[in-house]
Amino acid sequence: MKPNEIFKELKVHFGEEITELVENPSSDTYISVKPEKIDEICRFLRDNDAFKFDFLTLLSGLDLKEKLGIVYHLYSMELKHRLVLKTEVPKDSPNLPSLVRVWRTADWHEREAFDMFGINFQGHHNLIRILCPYDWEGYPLRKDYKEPEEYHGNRVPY
Amino acid sequence: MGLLNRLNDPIGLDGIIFGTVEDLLNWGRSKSDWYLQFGLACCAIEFMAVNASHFDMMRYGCIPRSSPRQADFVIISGTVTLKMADRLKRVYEQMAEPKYVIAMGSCANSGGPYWEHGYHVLKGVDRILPVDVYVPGCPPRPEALQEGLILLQKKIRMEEIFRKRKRLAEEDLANQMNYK
Amino acid sequence: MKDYFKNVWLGVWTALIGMRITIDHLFRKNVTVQYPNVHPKDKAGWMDMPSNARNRLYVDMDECNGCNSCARACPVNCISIETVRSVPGDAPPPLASGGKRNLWVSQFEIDFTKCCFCSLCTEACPTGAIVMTTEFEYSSYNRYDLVYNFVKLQNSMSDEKIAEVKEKWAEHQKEKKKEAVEPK
Amino acid sequence: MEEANFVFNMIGENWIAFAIISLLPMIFLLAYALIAILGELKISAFIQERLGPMRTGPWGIIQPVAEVVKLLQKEDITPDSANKPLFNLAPFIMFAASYAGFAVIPFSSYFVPSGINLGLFFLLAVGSLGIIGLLMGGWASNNKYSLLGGLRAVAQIVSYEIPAAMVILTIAVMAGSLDLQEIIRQQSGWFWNWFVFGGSGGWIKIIFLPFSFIMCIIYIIASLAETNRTPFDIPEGESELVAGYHTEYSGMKFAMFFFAEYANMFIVSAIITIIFFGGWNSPFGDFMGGPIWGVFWFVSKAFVFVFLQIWLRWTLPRLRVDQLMYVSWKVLLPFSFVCFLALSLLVMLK
Repeated sequence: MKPNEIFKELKVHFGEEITELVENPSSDTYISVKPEKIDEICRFLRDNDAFKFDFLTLLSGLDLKEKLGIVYHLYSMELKHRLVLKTEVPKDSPNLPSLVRVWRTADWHEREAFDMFGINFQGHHNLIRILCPYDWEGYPLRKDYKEPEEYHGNRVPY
Repeated sequence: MGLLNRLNDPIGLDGIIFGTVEDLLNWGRSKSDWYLQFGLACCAIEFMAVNASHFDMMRYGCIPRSSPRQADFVIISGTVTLKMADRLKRVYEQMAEPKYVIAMGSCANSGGPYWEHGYHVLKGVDRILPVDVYVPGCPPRPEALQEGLILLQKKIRMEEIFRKRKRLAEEDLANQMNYK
Repeated sequence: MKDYFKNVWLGVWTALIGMRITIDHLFRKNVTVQYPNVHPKDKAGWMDMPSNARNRLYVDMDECNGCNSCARACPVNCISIETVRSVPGDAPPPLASGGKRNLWVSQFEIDFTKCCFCSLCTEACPTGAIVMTTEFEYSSYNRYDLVYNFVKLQNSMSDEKIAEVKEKWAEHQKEKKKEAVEPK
Repeated sequence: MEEANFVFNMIGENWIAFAIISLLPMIFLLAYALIAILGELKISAFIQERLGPMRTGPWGIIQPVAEVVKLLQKEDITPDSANKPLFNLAPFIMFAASYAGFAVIPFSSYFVPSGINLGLFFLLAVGSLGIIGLLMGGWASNNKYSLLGGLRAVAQIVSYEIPAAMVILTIAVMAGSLDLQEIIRQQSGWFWNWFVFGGSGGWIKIIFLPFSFIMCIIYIIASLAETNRTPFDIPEGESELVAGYHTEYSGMKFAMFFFAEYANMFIVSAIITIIFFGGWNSPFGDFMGGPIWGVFWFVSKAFVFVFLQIWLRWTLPRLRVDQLMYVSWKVLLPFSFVCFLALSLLVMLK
């Protein structure tokens, strides 16, 4: 199933939540959605017999200067088609629903996005740092991140 | 061998006896190096190759130990992140004296490719541990690590146990005299 | 019950098979290379150094024209080059391969503790001065021994020469300024 | 029985004789430990097509000496939170337990340190004493890995003691004696008189053969577990418990554990040799018989089983804990019961 067909279908069901279909000749075509009901949209995509997206391949964060972006790469093992969803949250209150209850694999992906970008996935059962130490300050992959001078008595810069 | 060499030693008579004992002790320590199994990153793959049949680290008397209490030296094979640095320091503190450290590969030597922009990498393991031998390479060839091992064994062979203690005692005495 | 006996028999039998295999290996010729005695650089060794082996870099200072391409190509910035421009009429000797040169290379440092041996600098070099060698035995007791200054190592320029060249260039700059001022 | 101990015959029963008798096994043990450590290194290397230690003396033959010199100089760490008296005592208890086993080992028809007539029983009792040292070391270290290692070791050794005891019981029934010299004497003659082939006496022993052969295999498996050797080395499994019960030991105390393990290896090999393979008897009747050759035959037979243990170590992977218990309680125990019943019945009928 092509992304534009999925887009039409989603538009029927969710209306305003689905903002636009961005066709990109050099990379994946993606559907841009609003963050508030992302879990419902994803549940719909998983459970609907026409889509059957049973696998979250990738969840990644983006720093878009004023906003933080989250990209979901979905894949259907059964129907062999894929889809890219994009959503954006404001940087000062980066909250959006967690997908752990839709796909279990979102657990670590969301922890990593939280670790690196500080995106707050609401409803995640264990949203703690996964790669950095627990007492690490700041979110390293944000563009305004400054590397610390010192960590536990070790000087960080060369 | 040791005794004959020591006869020409300018240190004096006690140099013969202590020097020979020292040679024996150093020989034992240099020929029986047990290393801690501690792999961190891609260098650890090369480190495994050194252990395997083709290069065979046991030729040098190196036996793997998983407990730091029983290990003589640790090979820091790979990128030491700041998160790991605390653990590494602790593992090193658990090791029994005399203990040695080999820094293997660019990352352990100076942070390597991450030296400029790595916010999470310890820029050289010598910031937390006293490194004895630096093995360059990214990662080093198995032979390069073996060369580092030979250098470490040479260093252990050259160590002073009694003479250093004697020298320190003499220096101490001299300092006290000066103080008076 | 039948399965139980089958399992027990299989357990004993597979252990025996494993033991036969290991005893077989016990008497095989071993594959170990005795490194310090058998060197990989020897033809008699177990293998030659592969052509794309990533080992220590070497810079031929007679070939280097100080263009800084290698330092720019380096992904980890481990090469630092310092050059002094030559005054007209006092150009450095031409490259060994015959090309012209108008920069004195006063410092060519490679820090092998940072180097990731990717060999990009050798491809960037226009004159082929910087090459990968087959040398890999340069472990050291001191980290700063691994910072190689090739100008010092090959003695291509002495300290006095560097000072002299720098002075000449400074004088030349002054004269140029004067010339620029005088016509007005 | 008068000729049982030539040292007593030579010197007379005084304290010098006692000293010599108690020191001889110690000297033997030291020499054996050096050979066994080198053997372990070299055999492991050859099985993996490596060379093993090569740079310590010619062909690395003085590698164990270097290791002893090294271990003597290592710092001896006693953890702060450890129970210090128990921590320091544990390796010595373990070593004493394995050394006590040498008291009744008959090296030759003319030399046995202590010729008591309950040798088999004594070996069984002393052999299980080592686990006290093991559990003490594991508990006193105040380290979770050590404690888990100690607990596993105790569970394992207690479980495997039962099939081993069944086997020894069977031998007692077959030989009608607990005296080790008597058991060995009953296996004299050609090698088909050994208990592994059903013991001496006529063609009737063909019926004994399968059962006693299974018994021998059961004892070899149980002895591997009792000495914590692979595939039953879960008490010191590197992948789960850093180094098991000796995680916190360093220097000479660790060397004592090491030494005790190798001594245990020899003890169980010696027991296998005595009860199944004719002890100091020559395999070829009177050929190369006699008390001096007896020592040779005994030691070389025991070394074959030490080699077997090393060989098995580099063949089989480590078992899981539940598999270990399965092997002991559900395989070895029923088999040993059946064989015990069958053999005792046959002995009665014979």
